[in-house]
Amino acid sequence: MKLYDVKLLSVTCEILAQKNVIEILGKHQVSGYTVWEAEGNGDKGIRGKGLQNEKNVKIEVILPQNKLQDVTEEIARTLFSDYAIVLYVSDVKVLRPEKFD
Amino acid sequence: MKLYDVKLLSVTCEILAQKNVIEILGKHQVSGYTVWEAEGNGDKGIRGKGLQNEKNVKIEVILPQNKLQDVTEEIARTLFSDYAIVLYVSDVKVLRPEKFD
Amino acid sequence: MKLYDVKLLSVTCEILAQKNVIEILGKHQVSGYTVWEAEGNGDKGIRGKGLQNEKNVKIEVILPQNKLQDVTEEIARTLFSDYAIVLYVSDVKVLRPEKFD
Amino acid sequence: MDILGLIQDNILTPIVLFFILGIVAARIKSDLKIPEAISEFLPIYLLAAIGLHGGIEMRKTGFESMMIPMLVAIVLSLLMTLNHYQILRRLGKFNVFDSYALASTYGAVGAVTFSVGLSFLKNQGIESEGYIAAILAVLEPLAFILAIFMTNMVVSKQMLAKKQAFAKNAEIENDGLGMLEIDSSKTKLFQVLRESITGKAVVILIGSIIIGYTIGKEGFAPIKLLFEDLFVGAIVIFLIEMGIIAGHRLDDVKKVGVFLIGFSLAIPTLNGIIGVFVATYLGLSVGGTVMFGLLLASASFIAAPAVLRTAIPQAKPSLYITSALGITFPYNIIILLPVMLTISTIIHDWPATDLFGYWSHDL
Amino acid sequence: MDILGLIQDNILTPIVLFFILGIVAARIKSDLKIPEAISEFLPIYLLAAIGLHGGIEMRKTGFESMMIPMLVAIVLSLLMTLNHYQILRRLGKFNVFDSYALASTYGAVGAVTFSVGLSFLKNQGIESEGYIAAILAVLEPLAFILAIFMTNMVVSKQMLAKKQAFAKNAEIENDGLGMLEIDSSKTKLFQVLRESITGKAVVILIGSIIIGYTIGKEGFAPIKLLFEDLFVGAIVIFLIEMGIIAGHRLDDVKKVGVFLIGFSLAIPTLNGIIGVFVATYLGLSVGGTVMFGLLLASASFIAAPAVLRTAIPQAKPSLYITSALGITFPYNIIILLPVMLTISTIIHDWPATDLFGYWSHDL
Amino acid sequence: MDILGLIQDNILTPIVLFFILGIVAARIKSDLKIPEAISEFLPIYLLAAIGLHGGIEMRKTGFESMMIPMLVAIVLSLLMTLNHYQILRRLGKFNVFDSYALASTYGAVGAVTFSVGLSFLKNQGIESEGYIAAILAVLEPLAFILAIFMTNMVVSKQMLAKKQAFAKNAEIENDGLGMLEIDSSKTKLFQVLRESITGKAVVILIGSIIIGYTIGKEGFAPIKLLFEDLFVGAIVIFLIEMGIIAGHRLDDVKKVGVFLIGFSLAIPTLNGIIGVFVATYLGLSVGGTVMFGLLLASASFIAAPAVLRTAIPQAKPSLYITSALGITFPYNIIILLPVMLTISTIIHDWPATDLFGYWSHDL
Ligand SMILES: Nc1ncnc2c1ncn2[C@@H]1O[C@H](COP(=O)(O)O)[C@@H](O)[C@H]1O
Ligand SMILES: Nc1ncnc2c1ncn2[C@@H]1O[C@H](COP(=O)(O)O)[C@@H](O)[C@H]1O
Ligand SMILES: Nc1ncnc2c1ncn2[C@@H]1O[C@H](COP(=O)(O)O)[C@@H](O)[C@H]1O
Ligand code: NA
Ligand code: NA
Ligand code: NA
Repeated sequence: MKLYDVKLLSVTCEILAQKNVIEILGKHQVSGYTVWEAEGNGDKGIRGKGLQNEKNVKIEVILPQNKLQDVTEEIARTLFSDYAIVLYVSDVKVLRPEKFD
Repeated sequence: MKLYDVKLLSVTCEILAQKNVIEILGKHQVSGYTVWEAEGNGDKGIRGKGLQNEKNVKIEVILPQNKLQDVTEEIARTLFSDYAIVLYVSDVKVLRPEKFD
Repeated sequence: MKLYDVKLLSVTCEILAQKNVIEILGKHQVSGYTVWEAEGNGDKGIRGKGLQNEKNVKIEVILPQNKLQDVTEEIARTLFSDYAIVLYVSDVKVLRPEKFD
Repeated sequence: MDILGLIQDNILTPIVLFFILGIVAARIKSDLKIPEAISEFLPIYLLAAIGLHGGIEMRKTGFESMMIPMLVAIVLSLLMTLNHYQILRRLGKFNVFDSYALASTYGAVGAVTFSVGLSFLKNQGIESEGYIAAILAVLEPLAFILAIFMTNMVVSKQMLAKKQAFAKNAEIENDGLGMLEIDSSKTKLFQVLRESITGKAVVILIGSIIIGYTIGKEGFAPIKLLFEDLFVGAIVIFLIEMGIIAGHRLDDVKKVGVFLIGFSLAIPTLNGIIGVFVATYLGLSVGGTVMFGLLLASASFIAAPAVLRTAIPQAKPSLYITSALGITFPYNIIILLPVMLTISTIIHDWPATDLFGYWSHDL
Repeated sequence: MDILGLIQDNILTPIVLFFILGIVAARIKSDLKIPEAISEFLPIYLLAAIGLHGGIEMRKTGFESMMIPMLVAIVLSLLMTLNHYQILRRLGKFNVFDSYALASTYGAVGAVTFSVGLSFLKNQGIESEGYIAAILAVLEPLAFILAIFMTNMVVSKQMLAKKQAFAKNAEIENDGLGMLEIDSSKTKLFQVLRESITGKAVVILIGSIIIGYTIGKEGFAPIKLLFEDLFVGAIVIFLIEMGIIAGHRLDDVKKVGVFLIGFSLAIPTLNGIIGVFVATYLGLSVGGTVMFGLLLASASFIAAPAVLRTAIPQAKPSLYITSALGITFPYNIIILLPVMLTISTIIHDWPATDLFGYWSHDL
Repeated sequence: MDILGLIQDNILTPIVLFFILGIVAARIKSDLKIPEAISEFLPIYLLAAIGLHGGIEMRKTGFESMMIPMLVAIVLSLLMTLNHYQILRRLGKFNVFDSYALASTYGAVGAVTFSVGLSFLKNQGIESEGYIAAILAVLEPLAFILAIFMTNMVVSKQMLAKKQAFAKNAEIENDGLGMLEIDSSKTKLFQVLRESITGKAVVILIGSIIIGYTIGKEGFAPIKLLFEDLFVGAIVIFLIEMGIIAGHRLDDVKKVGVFLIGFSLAIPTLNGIIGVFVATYLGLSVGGTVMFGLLLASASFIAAPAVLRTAIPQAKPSLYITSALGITFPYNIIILLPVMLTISTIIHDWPATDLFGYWSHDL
């Protein structure tokens, strides 16, 4: 079976910014994502030990190359300054590329 | 220390398909995997907000190149049509490649 | 927006080794990481079904190429023999490479 | 009290009101939610409480009196499952898989519905036979087993047919393949059977019945506070969450279609009332009769997805979960319970000969 | 009993002692922790219990008596929020965002503080007016709404100013952009308003009040064990966790600065005592007066982060969470509660004319 | 009542029966499971309840009477740990690490076993000295500290030896390295010591004892329902999960070998009976004597993995968890408890002089 190149965007951010990230995805017609809770440490200090709203989530999005740029740009512009957030991009292969267009 | 190339297979699927995926791994002599619960959105709609059995899991499998093809093929063939499921493959490096043979 | 190359180190290990991993990160001036609980199977058998302390965690660390070698070396040397543990490395891209130096 | 009064009375209990609060919360998109660990624990707790209670009662009455009602319940449950299938497949035009999945969802029993029924009766000051918990335990996996068995028959037949057609056309010697798949289908059948019987609901329920039977009222005393006195409170908490989930499902109700909506209301009513009459005929008390009817009326929405997703993956869970939880469950606990109680009370007041006369006439 | 005696008495209750145990555990870096699912569930439980209790009481007294106190509480809460803002912005030199966030954190009410207050009074054998739960429900979203509204005004103004400056300089035709952002800011405002009102705390509280009102004392009986008798025990469990979190925050207290520490002690005291006097003037009972004062004195540390992170993301949560949970909460439940009770008892003993005279004098 | 009757009686209690149900569920591969959050919370709850109860009792009796029993328990616990080590290392041929880990697992105490012991006595209507909870708190970290200390000594010696051998052969100047590792080993020792003492079990237990002592019976009243009346019910829930985990471990029991199986049965019996005699000699009541024996008989399976994985990572957790939870725990709560009660009752009936005579003879 042939595998096709797509991008994987991984966003780790405070749980209260999850809504914002998913909204941005929606604006760019990316509806698929996977998300789970996590703890972590970073510039904004240790997160996840106290109140529920101070946890992190990790959001993974498979998306085509051509949407990646816009989505990351908007996340960076609107969320980087105010929220605990980290983002990285990697290359992955999928079987059904049309599912992620 | 030298790092060796292997493959990482990531499967995100509904929790009730987890058993099937692990069974398929076992059939191909892949016994190692890591799994955790997640929520998500995709073609089958938002998952993870309601009943426990309607959640997703994410399953990660490090495996050698030569098993990848068969495993993904069987997952695609037996599970893609009936379950909420997404799968991607990426290149990773490990220290002890013999552990994943 | 330009994306910069960094490394992603993923460690899956028993929950009681988490402290050791994070200590090693600290020793090498890597303060950022993300961690969540997981279950799994490997050479040390199925983990995560019984007592809380017998679960796994997955730890993800974005770090610069030049620290990767030392960190993985120390994890391998001090933890591989006594703990249930698996480690892999992958290439990812980030927007703010200085955040992970 | 007339039916309407009884229904109104029933709506104004904490259980129903908190259920409605959950629905409202979901509809106004509130973030109200009972943490997963709690809502996963509560069904186990409820089943343990039901089982203990049932076991303790059975210790008083013995096993013999339960044999006939249990056998009748088994037969009725199987007949009803088959009947559901026919209705869904022929009148509803659902495909084989959805038809069997839905048929068994409604042939199976709902443990949560059962809990609510018990506290509905408690609230009315009415007792019921303890052994009905044992019937619950036996019925729980039954309809699934039947449905899975039937589905496997269908699938096997289809595969055999395909194989034969294929073999005829191509005359190639992969004979083994078809048999292999039938074999794997059999293996799967046994696996699902195993899982149905060792499912947590069945295990905790049967286990608790045996424990209740063993320890009796006296041994129960140190844990009565947890397993009896807190029972209604626990249901209230659980029904908040069920309300929330049902509320989210209301959007999907439109999608399941008018036929299934009708089915989700008519079938419980029919099955429940049949149950009430049969149980009365068998000599059960007013309360026991209502619980017997409720067993047949209820649909399963916790056990169903777990079993059916594995057994009949081709069936759409949105159909059976939505109708069972979004329509039938609220209908059962709000409307049908008082209706069945009213009917049960009325026919229990008939002189025995009349009832008998009615039945012999009817059959 | 004198104030010091009352404070000492209060410290030696399980609630306060387990809270202190939590703090100690955090300070010695123990791994003690109440699992998340439990500590997420407990506020919902506490609010349901508060609401049911309040609703049942209101059924006895009716709505009328609550109108004036509620209106007064609303007005006071808004005035206080604005007052906090002025103090923080002018004297404290905080930026606009932090000032509004802190102002509303202290203008809002703390449901956990409220629970502790109720059981403090229970412990003293003092009753309070049931309708104060309803005031809690109304005040919960109020200060946030005001703060968000004000912040949005400021942000819109800033953006308008920017746009005009930009337009003047460059004379380019991107007129729409500024309006667009103001529009999006309005959308966000409405969204946050919606979320405040449908927030889980408000929904479960108002829902439970209505349910309590509907079912009354009799309908409450089957769930009294869970929702009344276990209330204090549940608070104890929850306060272990709150102690742990507060204990971890103590390191941050140094970082918030002397001004904010002073603010976190002075403002609750001031607001609380104002509340006590006003409520006494309005004719509330000794207990009701204390609860009224506590509403105004308390700061929100569970609802606040959830609402403010979305509404005013520019504000630093470390400021408002640390001061509300790390300073004000312990102060309120250990010191201020007994202080307010003492004051309330004293001024309730004054002859009515005197009190009136005092007030007319004072104003 | 004879021993067999007492054992049978004990088996037929809800606690033991639900434990067995858990084992059965695991053996038939049921998916029955108590959600993690609940089974993580219950030990904290149980320890708080034990501590409060103990503290309240100690308030009545004072500290003095507890000094001698506590000292004796400490000495016995240390001696037993060393004794276990010798048996395991010499007779069992286990390596140093496994020997120390197992020795301390059995030298340490099991809080869950203790809870079951308390409710076993309650069920028999027998009281026990409140200060035994304090002994539990002191013993909890003790055996670990000893084992860790000894292991570190061994490791340091090994490393020193290695270093010297290395230095002799190669005459190179990396002298510092060995010392550095010994230093890091010392740091680790202190770290583990710290963690043992600030571990959640110790903190919540000592904290609750102090709180119980402070508030007394009267202050306890508002939380008695949660922390006393629900105690047995909570154990039942917890033992379902312990049964499930023990059941899963049964497969591993075969792997630990006959020697360790024998050890896991003989050592608790020996230690427990020694404890019963010593405590009787010290003048403890029948119930206190059983609890004292149980402390020495019990093995730790919740605290052990957490401490030992960090302190002696070279030891195989499958050995110490499996034997402590899979063999010793069921044996202790089902068989040994009634045995110890019988012995305690018998020797308490001996005239004091006889007992003294017996002992002076024996020693
Ligand atoms: N170097 C890193 N590697 C992996 N995750 C990180 C790293 N830095 C930060 N994070 C995650 O991103 C969250 C927010 O980071 P920050 O904004 O730096 O506080 C942290 O709480 C971590 O979960
Ligand atoms: N584009 C995507 N990126 C990341 N995860 C996805 C994506 N699409 C689907 N998923 C995950 O896969 C699950 C099943 O997808 P689906 O079969 O499309 O409903 C979803 O619930 C998500 O958790
Ligand atoms: N091939 C694999 N792919 C993904 N995760 C693995 C694999 N092997 C082991 N793991 C994870 O690493 C943990 C420890 O592995 P081990 O030391 O082999 O027992 C397991 O419990 C799994 O969670
Ligand atoms: Na049914
Ligand atoms: Na306030
Ligand atoms: Na011991």
